[in-house]
Amino acid sequence: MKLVVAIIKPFKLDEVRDALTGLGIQGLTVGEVRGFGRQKGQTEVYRGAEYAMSFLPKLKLEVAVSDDLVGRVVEAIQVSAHTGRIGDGKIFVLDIAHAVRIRTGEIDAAAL
Amino acid sequence: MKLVVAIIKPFKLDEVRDALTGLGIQGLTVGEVRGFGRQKGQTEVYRGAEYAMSFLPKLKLEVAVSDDLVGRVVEAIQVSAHTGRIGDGKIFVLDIAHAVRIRTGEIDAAAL
Amino acid sequence: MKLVVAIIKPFKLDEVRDALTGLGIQGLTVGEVRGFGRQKGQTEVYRGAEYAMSFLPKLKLEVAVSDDLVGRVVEAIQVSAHTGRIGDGKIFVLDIAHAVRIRTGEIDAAAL
Amino acid sequence: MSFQMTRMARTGVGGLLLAIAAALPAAAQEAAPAVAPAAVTPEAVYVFNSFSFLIHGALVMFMAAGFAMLEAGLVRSKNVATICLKNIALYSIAGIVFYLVGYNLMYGGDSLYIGSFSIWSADDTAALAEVPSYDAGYASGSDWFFQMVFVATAASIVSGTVAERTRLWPFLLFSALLSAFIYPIAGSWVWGGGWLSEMGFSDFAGSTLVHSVGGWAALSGAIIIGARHGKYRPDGGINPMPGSSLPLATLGTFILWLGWFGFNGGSQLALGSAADVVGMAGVYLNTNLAAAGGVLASMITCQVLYRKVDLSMALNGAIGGLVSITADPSSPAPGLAIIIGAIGGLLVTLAVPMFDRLKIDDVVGAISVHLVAGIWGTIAVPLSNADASFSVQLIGIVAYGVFTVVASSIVWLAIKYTIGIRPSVADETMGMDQAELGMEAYPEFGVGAMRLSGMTGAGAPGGAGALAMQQEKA
Amino acid sequence: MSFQMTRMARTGVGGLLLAIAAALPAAAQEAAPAVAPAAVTPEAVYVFNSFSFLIHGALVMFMAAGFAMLEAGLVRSKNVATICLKNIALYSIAGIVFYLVGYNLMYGGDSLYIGSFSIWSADDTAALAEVPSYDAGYASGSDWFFQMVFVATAASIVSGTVAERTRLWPFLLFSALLSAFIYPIAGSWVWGGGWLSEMGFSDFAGSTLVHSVGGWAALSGAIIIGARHGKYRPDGGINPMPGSSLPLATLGTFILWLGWFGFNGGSQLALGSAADVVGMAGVYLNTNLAAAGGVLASMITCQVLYRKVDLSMALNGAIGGLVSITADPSSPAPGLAIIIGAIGGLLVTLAVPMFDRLKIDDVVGAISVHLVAGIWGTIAVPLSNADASFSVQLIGIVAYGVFTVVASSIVWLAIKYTIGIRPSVADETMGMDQAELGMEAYPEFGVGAMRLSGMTGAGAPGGAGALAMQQEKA
Amino acid sequence: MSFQMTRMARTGVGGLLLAIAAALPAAAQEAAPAVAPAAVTPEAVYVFNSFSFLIHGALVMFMAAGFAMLEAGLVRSKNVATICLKNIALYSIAGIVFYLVGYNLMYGGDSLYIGSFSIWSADDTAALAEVPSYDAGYASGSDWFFQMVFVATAASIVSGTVAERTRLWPFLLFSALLSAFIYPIAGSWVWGGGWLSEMGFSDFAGSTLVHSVGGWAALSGAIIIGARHGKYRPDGGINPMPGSSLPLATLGTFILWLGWFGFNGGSQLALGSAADVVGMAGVYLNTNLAAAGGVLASMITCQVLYRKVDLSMALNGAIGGLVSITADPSSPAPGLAIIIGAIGGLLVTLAVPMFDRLKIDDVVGAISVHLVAGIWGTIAVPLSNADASFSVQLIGIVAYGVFTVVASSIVWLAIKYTIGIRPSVADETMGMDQAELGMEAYPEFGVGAMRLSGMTGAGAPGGAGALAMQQEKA
Ligand SMILES: Nc1ncnc2c1ncn2[C@@H]1O[C@H](COP(=O)(O)OP(=O)(O)O)[C@@H](O)[C@H]1O
Ligand SMILES: Nc1ncnc2c1ncn2[C@@H]1O[C@H](COP(=O)(O)OP(=O)(O)O)[C@@H](O)[C@H]1O
Ligand SMILES: Nc1ncnc2c1ncn2[C@@H]1O[C@H](COP(=O)(O)OP(=O)(O)O)[C@@H](O)[C@H]1O
Repeated sequence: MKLVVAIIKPFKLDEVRDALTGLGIQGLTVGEVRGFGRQKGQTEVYRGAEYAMSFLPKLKLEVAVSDDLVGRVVEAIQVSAHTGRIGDGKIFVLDIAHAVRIRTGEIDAAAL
Repeated sequence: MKLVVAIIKPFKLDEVRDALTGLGIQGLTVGEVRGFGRQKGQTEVYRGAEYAMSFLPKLKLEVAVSDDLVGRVVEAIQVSAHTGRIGDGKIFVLDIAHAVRIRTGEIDAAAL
Repeated sequence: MKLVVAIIKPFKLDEVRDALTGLGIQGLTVGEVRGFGRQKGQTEVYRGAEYAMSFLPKLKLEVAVSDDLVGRVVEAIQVSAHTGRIGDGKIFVLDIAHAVRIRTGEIDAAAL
Repeated sequence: MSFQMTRMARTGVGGLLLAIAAALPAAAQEAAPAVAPAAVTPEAVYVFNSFSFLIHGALVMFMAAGFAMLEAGLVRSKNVATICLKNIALYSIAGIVFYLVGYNLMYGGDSLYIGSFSIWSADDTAALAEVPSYDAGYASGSDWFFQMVFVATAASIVSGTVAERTRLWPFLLFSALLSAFIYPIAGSWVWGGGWLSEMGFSDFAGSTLVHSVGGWAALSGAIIIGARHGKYRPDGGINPMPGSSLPLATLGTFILWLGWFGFNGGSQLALGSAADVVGMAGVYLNTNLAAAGGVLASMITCQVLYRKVDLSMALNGAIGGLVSITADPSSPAPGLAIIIGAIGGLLVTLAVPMFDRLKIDDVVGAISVHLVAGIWGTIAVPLSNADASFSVQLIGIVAYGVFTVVASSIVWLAIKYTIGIRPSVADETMGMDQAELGMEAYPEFGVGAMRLSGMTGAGAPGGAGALAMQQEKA
Repeated sequence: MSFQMTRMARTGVGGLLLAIAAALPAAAQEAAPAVAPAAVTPEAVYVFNSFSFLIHGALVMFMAAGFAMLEAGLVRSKNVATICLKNIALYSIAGIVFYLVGYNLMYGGDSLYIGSFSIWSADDTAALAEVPSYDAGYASGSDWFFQMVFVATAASIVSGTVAERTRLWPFLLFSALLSAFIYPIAGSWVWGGGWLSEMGFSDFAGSTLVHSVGGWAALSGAIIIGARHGKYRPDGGINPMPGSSLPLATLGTFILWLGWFGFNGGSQLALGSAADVVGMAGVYLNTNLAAAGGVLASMITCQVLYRKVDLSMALNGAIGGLVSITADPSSPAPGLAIIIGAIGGLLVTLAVPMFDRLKIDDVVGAISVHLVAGIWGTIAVPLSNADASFSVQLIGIVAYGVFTVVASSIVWLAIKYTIGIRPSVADETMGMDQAELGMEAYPEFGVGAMRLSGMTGAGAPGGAGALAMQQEKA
Repeated sequence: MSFQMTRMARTGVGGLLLAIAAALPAAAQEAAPAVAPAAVTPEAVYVFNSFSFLIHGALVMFMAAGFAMLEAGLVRSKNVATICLKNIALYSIAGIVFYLVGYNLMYGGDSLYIGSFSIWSADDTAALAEVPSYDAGYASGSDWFFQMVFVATAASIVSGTVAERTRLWPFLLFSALLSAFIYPIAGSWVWGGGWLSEMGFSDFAGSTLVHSVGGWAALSGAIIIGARHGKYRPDGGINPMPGSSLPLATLGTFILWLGWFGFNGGSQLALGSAADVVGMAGVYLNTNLAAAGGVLASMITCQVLYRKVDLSMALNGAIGGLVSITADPSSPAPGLAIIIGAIGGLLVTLAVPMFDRLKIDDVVGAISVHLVAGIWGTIAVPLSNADASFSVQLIGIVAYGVFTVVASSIVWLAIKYTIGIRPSVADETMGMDQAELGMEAYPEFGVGAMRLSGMTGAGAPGGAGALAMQQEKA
């Protein structure tokens, strides 16, 4: 089992979700984060003073998947979250040693 | 060392925290997330139009624990976060390669 | 590749970011969390009643780094996030099995 | 054709004549029965009337804040700064163009269909003459001020309907033209002593003249501009887009309610006699009771239909009640005022989802509130006012509808096909605050939940990706 | 027993008679010393008095917005929409039932203990007769309007205390009964010319009649309904549940302060003579200074006791000062008004934690503010008003306390044991907005911190799990 | 030197005399041409004038809420509760010290440079005498109330400029001294009938006397206290620190706009004649149009300079327009009023970044709005008022500038070097709400974004770590 962690642009959420459900993924978890990276924020003027944002809003998706699905999940995210412009984000794949569904106590693959 | 990541229903936080401190756990970290899963949100009416929420509020707990405690921690979370109804959430256990306490520089088990 | 996860005090963000960019780190992701630990919140009086906060605001940094940099990154965070007072936070290092840059499809070290 | 002979004539002149008669020196007094107490002196009548315009006008001015808060509360955070800006800007513009063009186009000249083209100026020479005459009845500036705040109200109605998808300057251009030409010309037909007032059309404080005019202009705009991106799903479903702050919307409603005492109470147009203040008292209490009826009717309707009460609907219901009674807050007995307001609130509550089903996207429900309840209120006048007839009321409603829809559609379309009126989808998704103002209304409150489109079951792009889109431009 | 002979008589009739006398034609004038300047004419007196009721009534109406914002700011986000709805609904209901039942129950009939059962209607025939008489002193509708907004104030007090744990419709039922019966019957004893006014009980604008009545009803409710789930810990500790928005609470307080000029200033009940306007001026300035004293006293008390100033307490202190001076804003010299207000602010600041220690859960501090300061203000009347006596003031306080506690407890208990009054623990935990309205006041601002119960040391379920609970129902 | 002979004299006495003359009994009437209608009776004049003070004063009082909301919206969340508290506290203090010291220091005594030291008390014996005299023109308490709310306005201006970095009690001490001594002494020079009024300095409602005085005090404070930590970067850059809530700032601006009808309209100082109400009508409409001009000028300036409209600047522009017209809202024709307001709005929009470049940190733009526009408005008086001269206006501006800067700098410095005025860097970073009040304005809305300094490119500590710092103290 793997935990696929993806940092994406917020407005891509629905597309990514749809791509994943298309693969049969039943669940995922999303959090709000701010990202610092190569992409620089727009320069704005506030009350006559210029400034730039360096931490930009991103969403962080976490999807636990069985090992056989990992490749397709990563690819689906990469495709659906892609705009080709700087700041599209990253995907990290981590190992899950163990998984439990709280409701039933089912474990590992059955828990997803 | 393991990082126990649990997605739970928000109102279960206090019970889970109490269960963990009961095991001698000294610390944990919580973040707000939204979960997509089998559980579907309540259908609501807003200004005469029906809609359903698909991303539901959840809390994400992260607890770093020594290897010998992992089993009991997972079980404690599973029991205390349990309602038996759909949407109770998941527990994922990840490996921690290394841990540091920032204040003292202590490492690994001593850092927790 | 490793994912360095650090729980820090919020006002240390800029120092930590500067320390990391000093090492050539190009990106990182930050989220808002609340931490429970040895540190106890200040006792406050609200409308004549005393109370203490038990979940304190923290930031969670996630930085993916290549294996050779991990040591220096952990040290840089430990030094720059350090105040010496209780509640400074933790650093956890996890293994990354795989990484992808969404924009280009570059993988692993090249993705960071 | 002067204001004084028309809008004023309705109730004020009676009091005025009475006052003048009663205030004549000893001779007149002696002729009267010994017990007749002294009336208000003519100069005092003049002061009372003018002061009524000023203080009631100030209350109506405050309705601009009410509209701003109501709309700020009912749009999403990413458009809150823009809607605030639109409201303060349109109020400013309305005042300036009403001075430059509107007032005399409404109240000047002798035509039955349009006033005269000229800049307004005060004329109080008679009252300030060495041997003064107070026949004018009030300071001309006080009247201007009171009429001006009414224009602004009409213009405010539109901003809420077309919020979240209309660019700033094109919207303000529309507002300016509405305030300078459309409203004043239409207004001249009744309050300017035009053809409809000759026919006996009755609209005390403007259910039709102000609220329906605003409502028709909003309706035309909603259709020509189109719905917000993602509001209506391809599968026919509706994506609700809940507003950012219900307490602000509540505050806005209370401010509007308060302002309505100025709107309707001041439309008594005179305060200088017992008859006028008795009339004004009736206006105040009927106004209040109609709003109360609107709130309760809306709450009950929601409870029955949806088994839940919807606060945003109750707020709409209050204003629906107020709009309904505005055509005649003077004649009905209190019980009838409650019923008129309650029917207004009921209609609003039914109209909101109806417009949604017609895919007419009205962000704050202004068409239901101001147009639907405005029509109802105008129709209801003959229920208690023997001087009004249903047929004339209907003629007036249709005349205002046709004129306003045609005139405002021409303006909307002209703007649409010249400078353009809608932002790009990217800008709309990002929110007008970032796109046009480069700022956020609540920069500190979470990145956040507001960018998550998780509210809607289907893949609606509505709420998603505000700030993120901005990155694309970087 | 008519309103005119009681509440009016206090200050108005003097001015009225003076005015009538002075306005008599030449004959009367000649008899007077040559220098006596002309008085206000009787019709102008009538206009002044009526207009005072209207404009001051409008200010009091706006207090409904003040209560709504104050309470919206002091409850947690998950109950904000509900408290807004309760406030606009209760204001609406109060107006309607006061028309149907309340007014005549308060001011009608000749009994010393209760008015008559009948629907109110305006009667201004004398003033509108061909040979008019202005002896009534004011338009009857203006008086109705002014009295009506007072009922709404009394009803508003209750909503804040029992917030966050009271179901919508049962609460509104209580409000309706309070406004229709409890308040009017109690009010008839003094302002309706009943037994307490015969005894000489003195309460200018209602420290007891309005504020304490609301406060007693709130206290009864707080006890019968019980505390919010999780507010008081088994170990005896108190879990603070800070409100969602202190700026809204501040705004609400300022609106209430503004409205109080209408509340107290309008309670002069007349404006048509120099004597009345001199009186009204004193009322305005004393009202302002008492509020100022309340703010400072509360700030200093907090600084001394807790070494920090608490904004929510300073806001309560302002209103405590206002309530304190309301029993007699007319007689005290300005310095005494400051002191009366300051003691009110001090008492409120001490009473808030005291009620908490008694496990009486008053969400916004309304019992301390309206009941405690109301009692104090009523006791303080004889300090500057020679016509009042401490013993009669105490009799009045006790009479109002006993009657209101008994009457409102019966109503609360009847509701509790029939349709029920409290939501389930799950609904309460989720918040009334989700549970009863199916909506959120701030749907966009984070999932969020508001669901985290981390604020409290012990495992209080208070703040936790709002939306999550909803899942249970799905 | 009495108020009546100075501030009153400007417009009121004319009307008053006219009124008295016209109201004389039959004899006088007969001498006049047969057509002269009866004037307002002297007692009615007295009532009108006093009531104008009261109702307009209540509107000005509400400006305290406007300042509170404007400032709450423009500071960061972590300082919102403190700024709310400062605003309600300074309003309270201003009233009390103006009663104890200020009023008589401004209007008492015969000196041309300062009033007398004594507590104010009402004196209406003439009007209440058996044979009354209404020569005073108004109830003394109504005048006190109206003057008092002006002091509070001056004091409010300062709080916004020095927000986010000034400790509570030291700030309030400054406010008290400003209200008790600096403002009244300066005010005595013109409104108290002092040397500048003798020279013919003209300032209708206080562009200089109120707004510039507040502005100079704020400027002195901003320089002596210094900028917020992190506002100006070592590299010369400016870190914007956007405010927490633009809708609250918008609401505050609308409330101020409403209040300004009281501020300027009430400064007509009389309402008891046709001449006065004609004058007041002109004041109302010019006030409104100047504000409108200010909004539009600011919007256009921003669009031209930055290619975006800035809502916070448009709000500043509205108030800039209002401040500009305040020195003379009576004389200009409406067109000129628009221009005066527009230039005010333009100047404000240019001044805000200018002060930033000078590293004078003015959180809400109050110096630009009240001082810069106040100077401009005072200079502009002779454009339409033949009685004013540019040279005397300049003398007045300089005199007020020198006096206020010197006096307030002495007070600021004395406080700074005794009890201290700034919080520690840690407290400032954490926010004054946590540091001084131990509470949060919005405890529920996210931990959150507000603690992230991500807004600023460089490592500005400005926004960072609020709550976190608190941990340090634990
Ligand atoms: N080394 C990293 N560790 C963790 N997150 C990163 C890292 N680098 C980038 N990110 C995240 O990915 C986002 C996009 O990265 P960025 O460098 O801006 O563009 P791109 O991914 O297109 O090269 C950042 O905003 C940040 O949230
Ligand atoms: N594959 C997954 N990866 C990550 N998070 C998941 C996954 N599946 C479910 N979740 C999280 O767990 C929550 C509960 O899952 P759900 O399917 O609704 O109910 P249950 O766990 O009872 O089967 C979801 O809301 C989501 O946050
Ligand atoms: N076992 C743990 N697992 C995850 N997070 C932890 C753990 N222990 C502590 N933390 C996080 O680290 C923060 C600091 O810990 P604390 O015990 O207060 O101080 P210190 O790190 O100085 O010993 C906590 O607020 C919490 O966010």
